[in-house]
Amino acid sequence: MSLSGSPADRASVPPVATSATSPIAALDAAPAREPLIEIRNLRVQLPTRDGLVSAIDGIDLTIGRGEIVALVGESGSGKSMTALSIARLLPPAAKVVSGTILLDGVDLLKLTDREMDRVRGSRIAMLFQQPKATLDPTSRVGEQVGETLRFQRHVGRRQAWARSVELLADVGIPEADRRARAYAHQLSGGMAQRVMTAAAISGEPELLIADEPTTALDVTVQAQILRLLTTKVRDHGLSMLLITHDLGIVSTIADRVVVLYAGKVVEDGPTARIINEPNHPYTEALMRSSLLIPLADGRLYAIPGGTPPPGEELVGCRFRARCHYADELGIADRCAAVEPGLHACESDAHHCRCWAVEDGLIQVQPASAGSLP
Amino acid sequence: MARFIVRRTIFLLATLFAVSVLAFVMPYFGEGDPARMILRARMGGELALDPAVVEAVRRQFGLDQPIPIQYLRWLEAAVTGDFGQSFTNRQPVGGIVLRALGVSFLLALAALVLATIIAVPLGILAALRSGGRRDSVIVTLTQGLVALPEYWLAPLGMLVFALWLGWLPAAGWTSPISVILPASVLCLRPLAYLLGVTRASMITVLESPYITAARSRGLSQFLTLRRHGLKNAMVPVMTLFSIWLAGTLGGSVVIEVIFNIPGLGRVMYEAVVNADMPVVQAGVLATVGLAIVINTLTDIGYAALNPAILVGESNG
Amino acid sequence: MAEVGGAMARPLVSSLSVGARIRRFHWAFIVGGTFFVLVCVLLVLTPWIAPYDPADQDLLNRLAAPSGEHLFGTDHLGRDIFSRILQGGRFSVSIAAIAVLITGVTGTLLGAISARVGGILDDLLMRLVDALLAFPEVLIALFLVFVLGPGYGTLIVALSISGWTPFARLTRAVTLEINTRGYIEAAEALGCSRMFIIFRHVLPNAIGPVLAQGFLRFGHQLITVGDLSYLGLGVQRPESDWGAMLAEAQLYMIRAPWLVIVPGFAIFLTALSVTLAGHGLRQSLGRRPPRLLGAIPAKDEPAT
Amino acid sequence: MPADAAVPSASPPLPTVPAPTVRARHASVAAERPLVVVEGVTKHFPVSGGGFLGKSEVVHAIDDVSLTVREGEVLGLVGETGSGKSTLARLILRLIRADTGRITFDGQDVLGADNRQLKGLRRQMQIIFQDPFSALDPSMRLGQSIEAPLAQHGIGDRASRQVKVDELLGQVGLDPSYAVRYPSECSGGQLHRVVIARALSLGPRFLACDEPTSSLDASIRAQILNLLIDLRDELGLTLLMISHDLRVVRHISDRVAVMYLGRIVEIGTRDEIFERPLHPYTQKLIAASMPERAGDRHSLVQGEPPSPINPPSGCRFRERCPLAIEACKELPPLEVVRPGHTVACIRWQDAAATW
Repeated sequence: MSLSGSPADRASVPPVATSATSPIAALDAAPAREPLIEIRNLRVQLPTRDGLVSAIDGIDLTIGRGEIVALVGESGSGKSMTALSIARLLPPAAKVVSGTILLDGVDLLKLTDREMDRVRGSRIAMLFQQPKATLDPTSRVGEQVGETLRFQRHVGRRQAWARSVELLADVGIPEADRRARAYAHQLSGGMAQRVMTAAAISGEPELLIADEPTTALDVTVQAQILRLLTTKVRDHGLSMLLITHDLGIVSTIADRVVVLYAGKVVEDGPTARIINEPNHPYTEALMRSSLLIPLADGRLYAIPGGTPPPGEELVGCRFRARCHYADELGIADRCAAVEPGLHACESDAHHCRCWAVEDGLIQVQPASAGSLP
Repeated sequence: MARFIVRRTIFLLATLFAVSVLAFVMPYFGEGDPARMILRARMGGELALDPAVVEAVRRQFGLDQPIPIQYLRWLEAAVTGDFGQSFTNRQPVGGIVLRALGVSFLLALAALVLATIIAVPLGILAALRSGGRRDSVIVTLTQGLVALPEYWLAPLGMLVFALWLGWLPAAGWTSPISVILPASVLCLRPLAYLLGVTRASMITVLESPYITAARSRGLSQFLTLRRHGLKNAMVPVMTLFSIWLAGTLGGSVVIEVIFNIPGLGRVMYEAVVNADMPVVQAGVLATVGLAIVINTLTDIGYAALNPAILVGESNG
Repeated sequence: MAEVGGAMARPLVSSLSVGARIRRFHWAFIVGGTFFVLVCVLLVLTPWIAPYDPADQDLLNRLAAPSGEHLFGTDHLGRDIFSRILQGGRFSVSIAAIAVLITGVTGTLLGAISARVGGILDDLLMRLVDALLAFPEVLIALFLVFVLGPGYGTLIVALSISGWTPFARLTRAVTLEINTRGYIEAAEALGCSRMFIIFRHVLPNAIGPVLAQGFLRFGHQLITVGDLSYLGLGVQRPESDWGAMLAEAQLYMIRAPWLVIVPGFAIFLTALSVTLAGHGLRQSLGRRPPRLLGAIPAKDEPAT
Repeated sequence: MPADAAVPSASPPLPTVPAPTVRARHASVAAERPLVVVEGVTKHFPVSGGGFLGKSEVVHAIDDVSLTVREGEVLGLVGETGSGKSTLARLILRLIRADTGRITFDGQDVLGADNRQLKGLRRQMQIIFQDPFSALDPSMRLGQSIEAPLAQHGIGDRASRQVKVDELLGQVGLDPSYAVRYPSECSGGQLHRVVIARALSLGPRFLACDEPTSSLDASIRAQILNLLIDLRDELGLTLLMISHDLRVVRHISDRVAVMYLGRIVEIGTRDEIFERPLHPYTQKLIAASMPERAGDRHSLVQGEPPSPINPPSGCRFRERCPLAIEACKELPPLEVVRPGHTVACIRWQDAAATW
């Protein structure tokens, strides 16, 4: 098994430019933002052929006002489930076993269905991965954009339509009045995602949850949509939860990154720190394999093995089986027996779930200051 | 859209033509001489026929001509609404069939509307909690309906509601009340199928991303269903409705016979029993023709309902 | 290649039976299937187990109510209903079965080939299916009886003329879906023959839904057979099947309701059992883990 | 227009880039011998007009494309949705037929091959698709899937084929027990290995990989790419690597071709393309997907790719191109502008200045 190198060899992930709005030093020093969403100990279970399986296994997550938080992880790590839990749009089979999701201090999980209906659209809006499939094929897109206004704000049909056209123009759709009358199949993926964005911001929500909003789009269009999203979010002072498996996207727009592995948060912190000085071995491994940086012998670094199959009884650290530090540092027994907690790293803003990091066994080498903007 | 309608209409006319050929020509391939059939039908029995009389009838009805000529003559007349005379009662066939068709259409429509009114809400209810207890109860009961033969239920219904309880007339086609019993029996099987399709298509629709997206815009479950669920889920239901409507038009023979309803099914049945060829020919043409018209109209409605279908259509 | 080397040490635990795809049969399939097998066994054994000769008349004992001697009573000629039900069932069930077999095989092959070949052939076939959909089965049967005269053969032909269309539609739809799968294109790229693709890839994957459809159609055909016999256009005297028995019984409906109830029940139960079996089969096939927005992959790399 | 025929030799690797060492051996071995030659190939798909009254429209999937894949090299093919890169691969394997043009494999005519010749070609050219879950028949055990093509080509008897299956599984890093599994019992990464094993079963010389990693998670993606490189080194395969992921292409390719709306706009050695992209589209593509390479010098490309049903005349990128001028309405020729670098842009010099 070829490993990436000794623990001291960690700085080989090159620094990546981060968004100018979040200089790392300023963030570390900045007072914590007023929290908009606070998720505590959320557990969600799903029925599968092998019985009930935990899709989310005790997630804690805070999103501050005006903050862009990226939720990163591989498929099956529970990213989408977290997003759907916040909006309470989990499929009926899924069960929230425990936890609270506070929006401005109010537990969303305790609201009645009607109350929750009023939260969606007006306070929490969503974007999805397949923009064309998220538009009703039998209904004009202008109608759909205006729905939040009509049914939440009780705006009249005609006014809602007029406002839809304005919104569509605002998200960069040319000939908005003509496009408003189009159906989903007449739009390209990028256009459809712009339409969805218009619909999402129509109710002036406080939180925008974007679940892999650009994964299905072409690269050149991806960049456009990301720019549109950041602009809109910053302009309207929204908070955004951006769900993605692409660490490349994260670096350019997120303030903070939360890394999920097998239903649990393994690391969270300011973007620049996570990208340039990942503490958790999984975050580091994910960074390396996403950026396809060749090792000395020309091969790519690959995380050995795969994520634990759903339903498997997990004891100790979930990443242990794939973690070379556990073996090299001789702490494998401990990692296998006791699950590490999410502990604070150098600053309160940065947390990590790893025995090796907690005990200072891994020396995190900060990237040179000169490489940051 | 216009192109779509034109293409469908041309297909419709082509099918109608093919059916008319089949309906006219097929009886000649059967055993028995049409001239003898005519005489048998008129005299009502198997008699020793005078060959001269048979020959006279043959010439009188133009049966000595080649079949294509006979067909063209028949078609020529048929276009003007003249389908000849019934062998048995010598009335114009066009009138007989048209009257009967009207009765059958009413009966079929009543049964299917009844079926739809019950099936669609139940199907949606089942789909909303698919896999749950309510769903399995509804689905299992429906399986029972599919297996119920009408010719069993009808006599039993008559026995219970007409003869024992005396609530409904036993048979006949006299007042609106007489529709109730036959329509109720007739509606059960289509009800089961309609329910199944409603449920299945609703489940698919409910799993669609655009439903979740609509909920995320703040629409309540009810509003989401009304605005985005129903329209999308109803497309296959409409198709099935029209297929059943077409099928029930000529297919409710048993019910019409049992309840003594003067519909097309009974007319056809009697014509077959009496070897009344012109009625059989016109009856087949009318039933199938109307059925094809209904299907074509459905296809067009389908395209109006879901604009994306037109794109798919042009791909095929 | 070393990355998954560790996987080799892992003991292989998996269900390797062909039934691996169906973990558990739906209860409806088991109940319906068992009952139907029972019916078939009874009908096959009829000559040995029927208590009376179904044609034996006992005019002194007409319209007798069900009793120990005559399980389901006797009819207007004093014939034993139970024996006649068994005898009649042989006709009803065999006609329906033959019709389903013929239409199932033709329809499935036509649908699969049509979807694989595509083009004009496919277009024409689907137009034909559309047209035949408009033909009510009973009407076709009436028309054929008019042309060919009533009887066993006419019944089978009548049921087959449009009976293949549901199979063709279903198989075509399934095949079109299978066509979009990567393994079909891969088979083409690997130089596999057309026949290999149809018989090794398409049909095995279509067979489940087709079987389920076959059961459902069987129930439908059973009822249609009875329908025609009821009208006197099916099985001819002195033979009689369940539909004909119902028709004969109607005159004595008030005096001897069991005459109507028993044959009807026979049709109903048999049709119900196959319908349930078909429904259950469809459920067992369709029972994939619920689609949950890609939240959980089926199974992942074994941990090394 | 044979795009690369005139190029004398591949330019030496630029000193600025750390060259992956493993493949150096092959880079020199990669002689000039062309293995797959595509000349002036066009493929249009009708989108409507089945039957009468249907006004026909066509998708210009591939328009007048010429391309050479040299023996032993990895040619990367990049482009966005609708650029025709997958269609090109299918045309080369004759999974679909080209409308016009010439395709040869090792001198043998692919387009005109009869059924017997085609079956022979199938043993030499194989393709791997994007989605491993759909690439394997769920009703067949994995071993059966790998064995079927061998049987279809009448290779070996049953026993020797079983041995071969185990051998192939070993080659892709799976143990023989996988032969008796069903696809539903495996993960995406494992199935991908099986698909590769099946493609190798007939001993091909040329392997087209159509987005082989885009449905995989990052960690598995790296495993599969490593496997492909190992196999290429071991078996001396020639690879056509189709991907929209520039990082993948940059890592694995010797040369890179860039497609836009059915046409090739730029071909060059890997380092030429990534260090000095000359076509404005290539520049935008690199800027969008590898921001760390372009920095802030390049703004986002405007608009979306136009519909391939009515592509713009002349240069197909001109409506989105910041450098477009009147003359771009004329079709720009593919020109060799530097050693090992061919581009279809009349303003490539100005474009080069912006990089």
